[in-house]
Amino acid sequence: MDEEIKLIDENGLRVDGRRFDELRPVRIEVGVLKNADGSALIVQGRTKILAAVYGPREIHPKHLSKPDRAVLRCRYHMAPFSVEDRKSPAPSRRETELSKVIREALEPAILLEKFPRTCIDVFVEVLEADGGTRCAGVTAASVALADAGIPMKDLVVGCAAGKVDGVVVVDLCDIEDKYGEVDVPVAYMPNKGLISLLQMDGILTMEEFEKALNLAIDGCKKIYEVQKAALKRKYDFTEKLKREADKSEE
Amino acid sequence: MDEEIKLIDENGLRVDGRRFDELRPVRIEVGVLKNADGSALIVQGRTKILAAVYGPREIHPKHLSKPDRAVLRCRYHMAPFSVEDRKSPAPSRRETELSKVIREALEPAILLEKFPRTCIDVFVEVLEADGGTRCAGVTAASVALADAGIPMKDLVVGCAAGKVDGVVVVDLCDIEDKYGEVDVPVAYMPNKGLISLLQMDGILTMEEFEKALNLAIDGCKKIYEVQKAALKRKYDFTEKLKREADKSEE
Amino acid sequence: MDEEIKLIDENGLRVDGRRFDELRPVRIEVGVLKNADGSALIVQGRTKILAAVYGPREIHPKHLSKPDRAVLRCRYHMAPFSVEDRKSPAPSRRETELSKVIREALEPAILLEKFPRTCIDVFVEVLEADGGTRCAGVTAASVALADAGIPMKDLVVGCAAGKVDGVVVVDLCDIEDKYGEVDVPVAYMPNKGLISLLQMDGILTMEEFEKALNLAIDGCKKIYEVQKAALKRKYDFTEKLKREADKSEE
Amino acid sequence: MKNKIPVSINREHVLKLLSKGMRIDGRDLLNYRPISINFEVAGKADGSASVRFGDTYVMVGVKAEIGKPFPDTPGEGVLLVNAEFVPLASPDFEPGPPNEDAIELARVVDRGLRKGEVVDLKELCIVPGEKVWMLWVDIYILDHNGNLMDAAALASLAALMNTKLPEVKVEGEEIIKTGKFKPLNIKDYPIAVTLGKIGGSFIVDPLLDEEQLMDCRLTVITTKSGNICALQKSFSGTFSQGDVLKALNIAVEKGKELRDLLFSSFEKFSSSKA
Amino acid sequence: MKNKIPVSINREHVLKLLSKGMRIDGRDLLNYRPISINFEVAGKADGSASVRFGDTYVMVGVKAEIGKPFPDTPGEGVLLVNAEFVPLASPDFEPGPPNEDAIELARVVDRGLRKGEVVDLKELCIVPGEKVWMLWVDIYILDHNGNLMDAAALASLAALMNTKLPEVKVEGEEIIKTGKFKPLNIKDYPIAVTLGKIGGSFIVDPLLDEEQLMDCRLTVITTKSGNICALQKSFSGTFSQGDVLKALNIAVEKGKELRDLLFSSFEKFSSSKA
Amino acid sequence: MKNKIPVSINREHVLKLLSKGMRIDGRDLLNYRPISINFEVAGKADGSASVRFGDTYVMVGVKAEIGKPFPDTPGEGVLLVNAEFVPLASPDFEPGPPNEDAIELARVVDRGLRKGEVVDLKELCIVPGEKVWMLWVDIYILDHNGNLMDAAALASLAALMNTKLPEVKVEGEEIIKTGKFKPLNIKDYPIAVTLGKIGGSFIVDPLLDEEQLMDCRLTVITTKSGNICALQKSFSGTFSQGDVLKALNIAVEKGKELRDLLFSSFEKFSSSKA
Repeated sequence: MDEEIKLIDENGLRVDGRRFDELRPVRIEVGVLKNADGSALIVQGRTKILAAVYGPREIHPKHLSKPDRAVLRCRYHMAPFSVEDRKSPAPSRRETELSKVIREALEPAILLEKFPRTCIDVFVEVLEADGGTRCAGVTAASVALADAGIPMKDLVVGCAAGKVDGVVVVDLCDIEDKYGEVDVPVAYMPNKGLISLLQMDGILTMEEFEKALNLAIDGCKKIYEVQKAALKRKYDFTEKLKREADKSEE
Repeated sequence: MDEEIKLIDENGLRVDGRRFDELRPVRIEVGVLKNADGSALIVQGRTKILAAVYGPREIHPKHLSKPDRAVLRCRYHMAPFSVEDRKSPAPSRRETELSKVIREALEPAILLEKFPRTCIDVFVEVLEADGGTRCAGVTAASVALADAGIPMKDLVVGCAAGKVDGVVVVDLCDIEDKYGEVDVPVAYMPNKGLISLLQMDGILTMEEFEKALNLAIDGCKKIYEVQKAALKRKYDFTEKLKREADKSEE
Repeated sequence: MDEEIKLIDENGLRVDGRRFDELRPVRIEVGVLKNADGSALIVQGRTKILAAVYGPREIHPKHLSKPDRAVLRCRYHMAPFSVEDRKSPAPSRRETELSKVIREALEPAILLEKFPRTCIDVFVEVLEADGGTRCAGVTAASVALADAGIPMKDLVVGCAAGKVDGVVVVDLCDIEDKYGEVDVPVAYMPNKGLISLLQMDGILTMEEFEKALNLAIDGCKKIYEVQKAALKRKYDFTEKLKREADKSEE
Repeated sequence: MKNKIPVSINREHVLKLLSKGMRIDGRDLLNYRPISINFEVAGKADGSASVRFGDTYVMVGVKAEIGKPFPDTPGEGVLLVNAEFVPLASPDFEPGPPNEDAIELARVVDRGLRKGEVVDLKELCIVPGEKVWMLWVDIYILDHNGNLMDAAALASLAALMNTKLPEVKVEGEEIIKTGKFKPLNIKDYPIAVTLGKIGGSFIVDPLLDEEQLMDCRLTVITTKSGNICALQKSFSGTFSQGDVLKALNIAVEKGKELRDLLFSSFEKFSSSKA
Repeated sequence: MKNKIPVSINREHVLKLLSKGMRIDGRDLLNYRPISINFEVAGKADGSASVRFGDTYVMVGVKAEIGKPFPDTPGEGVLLVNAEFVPLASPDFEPGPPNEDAIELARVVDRGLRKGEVVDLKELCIVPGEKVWMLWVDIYILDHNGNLMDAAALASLAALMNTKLPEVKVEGEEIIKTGKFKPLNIKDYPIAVTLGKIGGSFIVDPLLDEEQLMDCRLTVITTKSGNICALQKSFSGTFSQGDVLKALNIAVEKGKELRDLLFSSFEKFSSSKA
Repeated sequence: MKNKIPVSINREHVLKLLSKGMRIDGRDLLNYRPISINFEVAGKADGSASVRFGDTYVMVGVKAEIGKPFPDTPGEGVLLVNAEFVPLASPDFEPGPPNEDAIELARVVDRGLRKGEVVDLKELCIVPGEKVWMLWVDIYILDHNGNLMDAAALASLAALMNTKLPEVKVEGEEIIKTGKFKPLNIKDYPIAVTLGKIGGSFIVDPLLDEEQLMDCRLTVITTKSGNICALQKSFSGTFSQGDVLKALNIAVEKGKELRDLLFSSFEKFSSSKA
């Protein structure tokens, strides 16, 4: 483990064979849970996350409610078996922080003022963590919100960039995150062109940062297409079912 | 400890000299605490348990109350000095489970619908644990409920059966529980002939199980006589006191 | 550490050169925090404590309020870096007990009945602990209450006495507390001549105790002068500012 | 938002149906919903599986860690079962430490695995008294539509069947991982079958709506050879002695069905990997 | 259910009685209720005792465990006092971790035992810096009708008098229990006496109803030779200097009475065992 | 009691002021309040400092303990940052474990110190795999009037600059303190600058009142050589790409100012000690 780990090979390819600007394969499924009002599964490389939305619903205790808008609550949580060493299910400080930044990343996209005195709960459960879980969590949560029928100004997409072996790259996997130099997670509202999550961890020059930010935003735009396709797949299908049901009733 | 422990001797007698169908001596005292609305002490072999009942009384927070019946709450708890190695007073997972099964064992016997919007609290404190504490806890709690004047359809009696050294026996002591093969705790409503607690832990054939269940129910019936005698002892005495008081007032 | 530690030298002087009846230098500053309704800093030898008061203010949850008086709440807490070995910020049993005795030391001096249904919160934060923190905490808290404008019957002053190397002394420092024989913390209302905190820890004869109590009360009386001077300094100054402001407005 | 009209399930209606041998979703009393068992669903776990009974969805991950044995069993590894009722699974689940339902479920699954002798804990010993394998079995409830107990027990067994332990060598004081893995040695296959009692009828695999009407339930865990290895009565109703014996017989039978399904699913999975 | 009419204890009435030297239960101001002390009441403890002051009922169990000493006292054993206000003892006690009253009680009892030098902690050392005896003194309040402090302190001392430590041999790195036991060596017998102040009067052994009327109280723990080893003022009232000295004198006297009762009870117990 | 009329800060008014380059307290948009930095403010800490930005007051204490390294970095010491939002600092702070704001603050300060490479953790190793220095950086918020993040980061760095480690010798299995101390070796001086966005304007060092009006904020931590080592966007608003780059440039510039102030304060302190 203390050995020098080579993260970029002689051909400029990354540990999993990707180019610097290449995303891992992303798959999104919509409406995968029955009880939740909205849900989505995202598989990005080996990262696997379930997001579920409950609400708008009553909030307890009531004094937490707001007279003019819904309260958005968010819990980012890792399954004990999602990481190399078993993680205690009690929320860690890291999980508490990520719950906050994910909530703040989603909040500007949601029309919370439509549902005063209620709350909307977003649960992000990491089933397998292979890097980029907060970004993939945002991506999945945003789709789950749409699936729950919550009115939104835009979808929110998450994608990280970073620096490994001196090269600025997009969408770091676990090993790049761990042994690389820098991680820059970003969440982006593609239609508005606005950044709603931005963190960084490691040293970049101003130029490198600008490059990383561009790569992350490009990544977000690509993943946005996957989000849209997934939603369309479900709702086309639903529409189709509905039309058939209508027909059969005639 | 790793040595072979012989639990049944050449005469078919158990470590404490009992036959397979013999209970340990059982002693029950009623009304042993002043503050509690009802209380009972049970000593079964070396197992020693206090049970106390508070209620029907107000429930906090109020939203836990039920409009049509009392809420029954139950806490099974072990004193730190009740076992071989000191037990932390914080409730263990085992205590949480036993609190649940004891509550569910008592609940069918109580006319909860007589006291809507209230709660009845049952506290079972194990002072010395020598096997069979959940069953003795049920036995004592049921007497404490009667002592508190809570209307009941029947008393509830607890008694375990099990298998040690290949023999199906009744009312296991600690060493039989620890080194024996199987424990089958049972709670029984003797007049109704109904089972309200049933657990099992260890491998039995269908025939062995049937035998064990019969032994446990027979045990319950015997302990039921001790319950009745204990209650009669207190209430006869109380009646007597009352009659004398009435007389002296004349 | 196991060596014999000499706490009184051949001249009868203590480890820090004081005589048996000599206090450490005491400095009090009033109104050192902006947000708190009242505050005070005390530096007594190397002991350094901040006290802050909030209230009278609303109490949550409301059912803790009293119809006829304010509820006084008190938290004594040590900064993790205030002691030799880092202290976990979670409240220890010692801190819980001291919070109680400090609250009970302050309570008889406050006209709580003037503010029914409210609460007054006193926070005592030990930044550096060099002995006598509960007493210095009482002294500072009482000044902070006055600074908050809470009406009081008297100030409360804290001062300990004790026995080190067989000699009864006043105002023990950390090393005297740790290696000495006895600690007698006292809180005193100087105008009323009443004791509102009294604890003891270690063996004293009746005569020694009486001597210690007298020393502690004398110490309280001296520190009372420092309290008054500190309050006067602030309020004279405030008055002066106000007069000047009034003048400039003319 | 889904249209969540709380369908007031009419007890009388359900009882009437049951008396005719029918269920609200059209099943027979002793039929399970469609069951699917998937293996190796969580790549960072040492073993994992998910089980669906209709909409009920449970995932289990097994992690193997090297730790110290308990002082009273120095020659045995440690099996630890934990259940999380994850709040995304139900509007009634809340974040926080496991409540009494989650604790009961974990403890009953634990008893089934332990008393059903799924794993020989002695085989998990590396250095007696010093280093043993600790197997964490983490049950993750992902969607709750009834019968969590049977689904969790089945998923836990499936995850253990799918578990591979790192091979280790002991060199002096050190434990060295060789980089190879070997599957956990599974000794028996205990299956949990929960019988629900509504009125006088027994049903298996209850829906959540049915659970809310149930008087009580009995979870029966049976081994491959048809013996009983664990029982748990829950809820506030009662059973007669006859009820219990009837329930056991059903459980043995249904246990066989589920075990066969588990075997065929595992075989399908294994051959797809080969 | 008992008929729990909250008897509104009239403060004026009580004060009037006290001024005549009388209590609401007919006792004199400085008299205790009937006291009973029982030893060896919890068979799995290494020492135990229960104390009743009228309806107040406290049990204490002592457990001896082998553990590591604190780094700053490598040659001393460890004494740990914990108090549980068990919810069966009072409608006002709630399940959960000890509240400030329970913590204060445990800490005052602890100071009495420690400063009263009941046990020489050096005698509890097995291997300096490595292995020492840890004595857990667990106070269990079972019925609360006032004066928990004195009852708990008395029961704790009684339980320690009744404590037997396993005899151990050190062989290399291992601590081996020989199977024999030896009684704990008790060095002193500190007794806690709590004086309650109501109006201008002092009372001992207050009932719960009296405690609710008390201005404040002072717990005084005195050793066999009549010295003071611990003090604790509680509640929100105040004492004059004269009050304090008066209280101490009463406490020494009453302490002797209780100590004598403890000795005679222990003797009776010991001879009944012989 | 102070007269706490909740001054309803009028957003429109503030925006109007800002559009003219003005703040509610008369400052320019990119000016800090008066800053004071004090060193060695807590005598029992191994290093300490306090920072005031106007009324905002933060104290940091560093404690060095000898402990075990993390298994995956056996040759490195451990840096631990914790923040307490002490309830005396604000009517809105409550006793209890750190809430999400306190956790975020501690983690961002931690990232700044760690990624800014303030301390070479390898230099904190005493015996690889066995004994290392653990540096606890405890942030104590004492008075809250906005911009806690920058004040806490600055105070943490200042406290580390003021930290002296006990010198130790390794003799066999034992670590012996020689009684001497040596200052911690500080490698870089990362400075946190938080930019608040209100309407279209950026401000630095916001007052609490301004924070309540802010759309969002970006904390930028920059190293001595002008590189970025940590970023944290908070609050529920958004930034454009242009916003972010503008913010970074301001942060580099303001970071230099603060760093110079830190150096001159430390020099003044050091010479006062000499």
